[in-house]
Amino acid sequence: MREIAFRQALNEALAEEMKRDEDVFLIGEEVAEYNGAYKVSKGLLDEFGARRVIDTPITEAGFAGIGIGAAMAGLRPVVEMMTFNFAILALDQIINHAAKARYMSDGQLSVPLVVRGAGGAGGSLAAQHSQSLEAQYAHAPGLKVMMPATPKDAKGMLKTAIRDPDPVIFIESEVLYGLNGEVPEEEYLIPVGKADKKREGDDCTVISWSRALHFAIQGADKVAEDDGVEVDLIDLRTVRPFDRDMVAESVKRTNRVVVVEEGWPFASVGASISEWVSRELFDWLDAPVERVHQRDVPMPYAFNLETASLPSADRIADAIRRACYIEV
Amino acid sequence: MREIAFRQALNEALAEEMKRDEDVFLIGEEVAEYNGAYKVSKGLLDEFGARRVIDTPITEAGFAGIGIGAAMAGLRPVVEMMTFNFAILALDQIINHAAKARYMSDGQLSVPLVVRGAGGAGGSLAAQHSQSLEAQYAHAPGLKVMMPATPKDAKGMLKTAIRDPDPVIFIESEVLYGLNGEVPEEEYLIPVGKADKKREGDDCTVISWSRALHFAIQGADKVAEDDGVEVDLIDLRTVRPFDRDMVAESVKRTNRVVVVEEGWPFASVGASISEWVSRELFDWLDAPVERVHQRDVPMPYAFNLETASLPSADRIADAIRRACYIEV
Amino acid sequence: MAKNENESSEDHVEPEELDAECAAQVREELGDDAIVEMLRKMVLIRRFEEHAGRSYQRRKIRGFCHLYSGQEAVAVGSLKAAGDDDYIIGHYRDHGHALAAGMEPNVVMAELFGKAPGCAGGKGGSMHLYDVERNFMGGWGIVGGQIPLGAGLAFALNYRGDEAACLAYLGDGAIHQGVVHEALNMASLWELPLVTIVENNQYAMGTAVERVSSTTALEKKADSHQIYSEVVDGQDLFQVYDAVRRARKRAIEDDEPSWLHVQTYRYYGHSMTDPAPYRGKDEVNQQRDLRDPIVRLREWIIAEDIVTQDEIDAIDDEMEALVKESIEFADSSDFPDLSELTTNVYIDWPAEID
Amino acid sequence: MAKNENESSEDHVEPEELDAECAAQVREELGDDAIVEMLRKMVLIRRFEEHAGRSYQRRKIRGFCHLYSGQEAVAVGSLKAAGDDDYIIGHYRDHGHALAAGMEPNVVMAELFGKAPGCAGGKGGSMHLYDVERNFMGGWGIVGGQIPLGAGLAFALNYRGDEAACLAYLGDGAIHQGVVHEALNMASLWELPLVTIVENNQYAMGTAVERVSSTTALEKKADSHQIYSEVVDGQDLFQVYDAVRRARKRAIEDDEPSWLHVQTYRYYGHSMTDPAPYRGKDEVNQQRDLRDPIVRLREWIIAEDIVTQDEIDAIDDEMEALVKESIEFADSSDFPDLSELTTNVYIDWPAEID
Ligand SMILES: Cc1ncc(C[n+]2csc(CCOP(=O)(O)OP(=O)(O)O)c2C)c(N)n1
Ligand SMILES: Cc1ncc(C[n+]2csc(CCOP(=O)(O)OP(=O)(O)O)c2C)c(N)n1
Ligand SMILES: [Mg+2]
Ligand SMILES: [Mg+2]
Repeated sequence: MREIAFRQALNEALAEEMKRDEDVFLIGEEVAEYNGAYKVSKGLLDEFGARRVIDTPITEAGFAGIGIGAAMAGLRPVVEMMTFNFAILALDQIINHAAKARYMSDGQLSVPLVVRGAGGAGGSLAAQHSQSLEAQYAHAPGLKVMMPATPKDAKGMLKTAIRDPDPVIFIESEVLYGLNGEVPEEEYLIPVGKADKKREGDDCTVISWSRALHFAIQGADKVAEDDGVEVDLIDLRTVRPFDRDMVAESVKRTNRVVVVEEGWPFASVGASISEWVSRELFDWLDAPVERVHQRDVPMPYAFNLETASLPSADRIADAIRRACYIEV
Repeated sequence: MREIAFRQALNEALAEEMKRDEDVFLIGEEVAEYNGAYKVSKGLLDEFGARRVIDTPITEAGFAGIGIGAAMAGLRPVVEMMTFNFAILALDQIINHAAKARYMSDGQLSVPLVVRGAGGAGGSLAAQHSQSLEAQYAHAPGLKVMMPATPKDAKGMLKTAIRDPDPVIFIESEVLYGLNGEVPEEEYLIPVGKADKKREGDDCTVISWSRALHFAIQGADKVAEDDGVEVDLIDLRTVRPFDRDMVAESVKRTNRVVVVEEGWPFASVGASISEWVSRELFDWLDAPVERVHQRDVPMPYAFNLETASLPSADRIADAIRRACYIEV
Repeated sequence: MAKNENESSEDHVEPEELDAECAAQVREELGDDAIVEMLRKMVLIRRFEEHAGRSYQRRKIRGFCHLYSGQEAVAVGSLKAAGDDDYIIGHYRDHGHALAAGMEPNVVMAELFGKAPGCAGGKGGSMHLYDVERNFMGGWGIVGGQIPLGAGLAFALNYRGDEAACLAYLGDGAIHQGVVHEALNMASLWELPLVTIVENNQYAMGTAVERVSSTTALEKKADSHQIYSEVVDGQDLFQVYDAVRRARKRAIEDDEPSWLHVQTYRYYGHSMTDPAPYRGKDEVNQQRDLRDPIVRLREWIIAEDIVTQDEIDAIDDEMEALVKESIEFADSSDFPDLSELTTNVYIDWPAEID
Repeated sequence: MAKNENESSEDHVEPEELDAECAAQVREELGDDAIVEMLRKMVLIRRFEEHAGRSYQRRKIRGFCHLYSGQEAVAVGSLKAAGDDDYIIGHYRDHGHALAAGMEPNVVMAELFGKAPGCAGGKGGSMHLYDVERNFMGGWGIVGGQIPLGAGLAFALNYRGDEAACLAYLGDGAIHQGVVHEALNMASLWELPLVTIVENNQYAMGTAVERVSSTTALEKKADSHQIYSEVVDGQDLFQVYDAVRRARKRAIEDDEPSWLHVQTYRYYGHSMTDPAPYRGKDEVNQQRDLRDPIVRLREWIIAEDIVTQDEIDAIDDEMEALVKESIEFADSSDFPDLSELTTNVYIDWPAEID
């Protein structure tokens, strides 16, 4: 199968959906003439014109609100947040308006909106530009939160998100944009709420998503090699709602779990996954659910400190060993 | 001991701290001439004048930022958010600026700021005015989050918060403002991060805070009466950082736990407390950690639906019974 | 009919006359029936709010309930100028706009009572009224937050090439919110058909406008964004109608958004729990005596011999009856079924709720 | 000395002259030494950025690195006008302001390298420079977010009755952010000693100002808030100095905030990863040739016989040496100890971190 980059996969998803549906448009900072700060929207202005690919002033709340209003009018806006660090400025619009419109109107209003953009740490970008903020959205009923980890998923999930009748938060890891991977030529969709098994094993379930998944893959490789531990590795892909069926099936087999996330630990998505497993699968657990996450500090700039702050293969391997009661 | 209302206790804390320290001032919507939307600041304008009790335009991000800037200059602002539903507009200022200033400057900047105001459901206020949003703050390193449940705690905790050298988020349940309770005349402080035992028992630990604690008290009464179950009831008071020592001591005795919170379940504070207990006290648990929380929906207006959405004594009693393996 | 105490506190004062020229012109344009229809709507709103207020006292309505009395000419005049395809969006003080937009008193009152046949099934309540079939898009509670939504609705009209505008209402307190300015800049830049209607009722809760705004000339508050603005007497139905009609035209034909500073007044406190200690009784009485939009309209209508005093009294009675029926209807309706708690969170949710 | 390619692409073009009257007046006021000192700072910044750029290519500096070259007169001129107690706050393009405020090249460069002796111990990096002893309050990355902080610093000055102002810098892209307008309204209302300095370098990343602003006359962008504004030639050191001096005075003596539209230009891309495809080479060259703030100042200084060409060359060499030393220093310094990862999150934390 052909290999393309993650950003290219997203670009294809946007182009295909814009071709399919005249109501789909892209709005955000630098999406048009600059082809996107991360080049996700490359060529779209040329192909679809300024009516459908729209550069905005730096006003995240304002243009998110414009997207929400346009969605209420039946359009299907894709609002690009240059990064989710800035989307926090639009959180009121997203949580208090987009997420609740359907409920408050008892179904009269729909907000078929995608808010997408870069998330996570980008590499030496320091505290204000290196945050994994999915918890801010996953907390809120009315939203769905999708976070692909591979080019293939990126494309199929974004197409699904655009077609979804409700607001979808779509977070793309900044460091994955350049990742290459196999992506089918033919059209496909990847459903909301379905996880993907990245590796099969019976010794320990590892649950992750987005960039952290790639650390988890390395960690799983490590324990396979060093300790003969076979990990059942789940890529959640959608974090709200997450795939409880796949998680449950796996944990009932492995009885040991590690949850790996890129962001802060407290009141996080990882905490919630871990909590759910501990509660719902209590009788199947042979060990506490272990966690790996960013250290609970703002992201430092210094290269050595950033690395030390983020999850790593080593930290994940250690967590797997702890879960398996292997001396570390 | 004299009894005063929760709002009065907060009022005293503000007045005392403003008297003690010239650098303390109060800023927010309706805090001065109107004496506060919930009358927490009653009389403060008269006592301290317009220099120190300041009405603002409806611009949460703007005046939060002014508070943060003033704090960086060494003042000790108390920023009142009329309710935390609106504070979401200031979340960027709070999380990206206040919370990170000390870290990004490696200790050069301090932000001795309190952001306080009403939280939770106020009673038939519907989806945009009935949210328990502590998770949005508790997720972020650099912040402390305090949520008193009694007039006494309200006063002692707010005084502590004002003296704290770092930004403190102080959330007051809207429906508790009228609650009366004993409050000492003499000065006292209640430290950050220390929980309070509300009831002693060996059968089940119930952990809660703010308004939900009062539901938990009723739930505990219920199971005591109906089932002879004696609950060890912990009021966390500070949710970030929470009192791990008291929780651990209790759980090691009771081996059963229920976490009760007023807000949504996913990526929440309650999820995190539950997760921590499940992980750190794994070997002491005889049952899954049960949870009670708002249903995972925006708050409906209709009186019957709101009640059904919120935690209740009955739901808590059932959760305790489940934790104790008592048939419900 | 004896003058209702809600319209005037004293009998001997002469209210300000409506702008005669503007009135004549609108009469010419719309005809007498339409004017009487607008009077009916204004009276309906006045009566509706009285009963809503009483129902709040009886705890049939709870939470925050913001009455529109005093501002009727703004909603009625502006929405008369609206086209069928125009979008309408505003904030939590929305009963007047909902009724002016043509929603039935029954479904509005039922919503205030939190009952199943309410326009939002009881989930929205007083602050969150919607009638999407009528393009009435709410009903929003975060001060200022509706303005970017309104710009988005206007954006959609442009995108589709529809000949329509979005009327977006906000209060004098909302004009400082950052999102309002963000939206204005984009509306100006992209020439969106957005008509922003600032209902300056002098107060934002307890805060008089001059205490929080760098200027009380609120028409200037869009100057940073090169948006057309003007001052409108919000207690003169015809001037409101005319200003909005022109603004709509500008929006649709000349691609020019507007910012209308509409001077009005609210008679009750901010919400039902506000005794309004921040203003004197005299001030309120003066507004009622001199500027009441219904009284002024009525005087003009009678002076112009459009209808008789008897007919006006009949309208009053009819509207009162309509509102009473809505109270009846709301009161006797059922609360939503508990199963409604988890419906319409998503259209379609691949997981359990909770 | 051969003209450095960074100052000019062609030799034969005559740069615009500085405003002679303003220059004479500032000379009178400050004296020649001060002017030479300002030249030194501008050259220091120019050299610093060249080396920072090269160090970025060598991956010694990473992440986002925004060079200030072309805008030197703004930071240097404005900060010369600042008083000792004035607060200074700006955004992520902050090397120039940091150096102009008197920070040592060594600690600034070390911070860019993420090293322990950096001004923020390596935790902040290029976008987050601080020197609180000098009242240099950063260095912030959320576009526009620094302006309410600046208003807060100004608020504190007022609160304490200090005779000082806050200089708050923002870009042409930042002026649309809601918080900026919120802060301006309050600054106007409360008469805060806030001097906002809009560094209009024509672009926000790849976006030319006219594509996102309802007007390119950015001085009008504070009109909604009744704030004094003026246009300033940002490539004329003396005009910047003079405008800021007057703005400070207005702020302190007349309680009037200001909004200065300072017209400047950046020579490099937005950040090190931006090849700037959105503008032509000609445009950049023209700016360098005609408007370069260092060239224009130098020409004037020489014409006025304040220093000789030799002395100017010596300054160049000296600054180059200073910067080279800073590179040396940064490169040879240690990264922060790993234990620093969890320090200075809180002053004092009653729990474990993690
Ligand atoms: C963002 C936000 N902040 C504060 C509030 C609380 N609040 C509700 S209404 C109101 C006053 C608004 O006044 P105005 O805009 O003049 O409208 P009016 O009530 O006069 O119609 C305030 C402060 C809110 N709902 N949203
Ligand atoms: C709130 C926010 N949105 C977007 C960004 C990404 N961003 C960083 S700089 C920039 C352009 C800012 O341009 P301008 O204000 O003109 O300053 P300049 O870079 O020209 O100095 C953008 C969009 C950001 N940092 N913060
Ligand atoms: Mg008002
Ligand atoms: Mg710029």
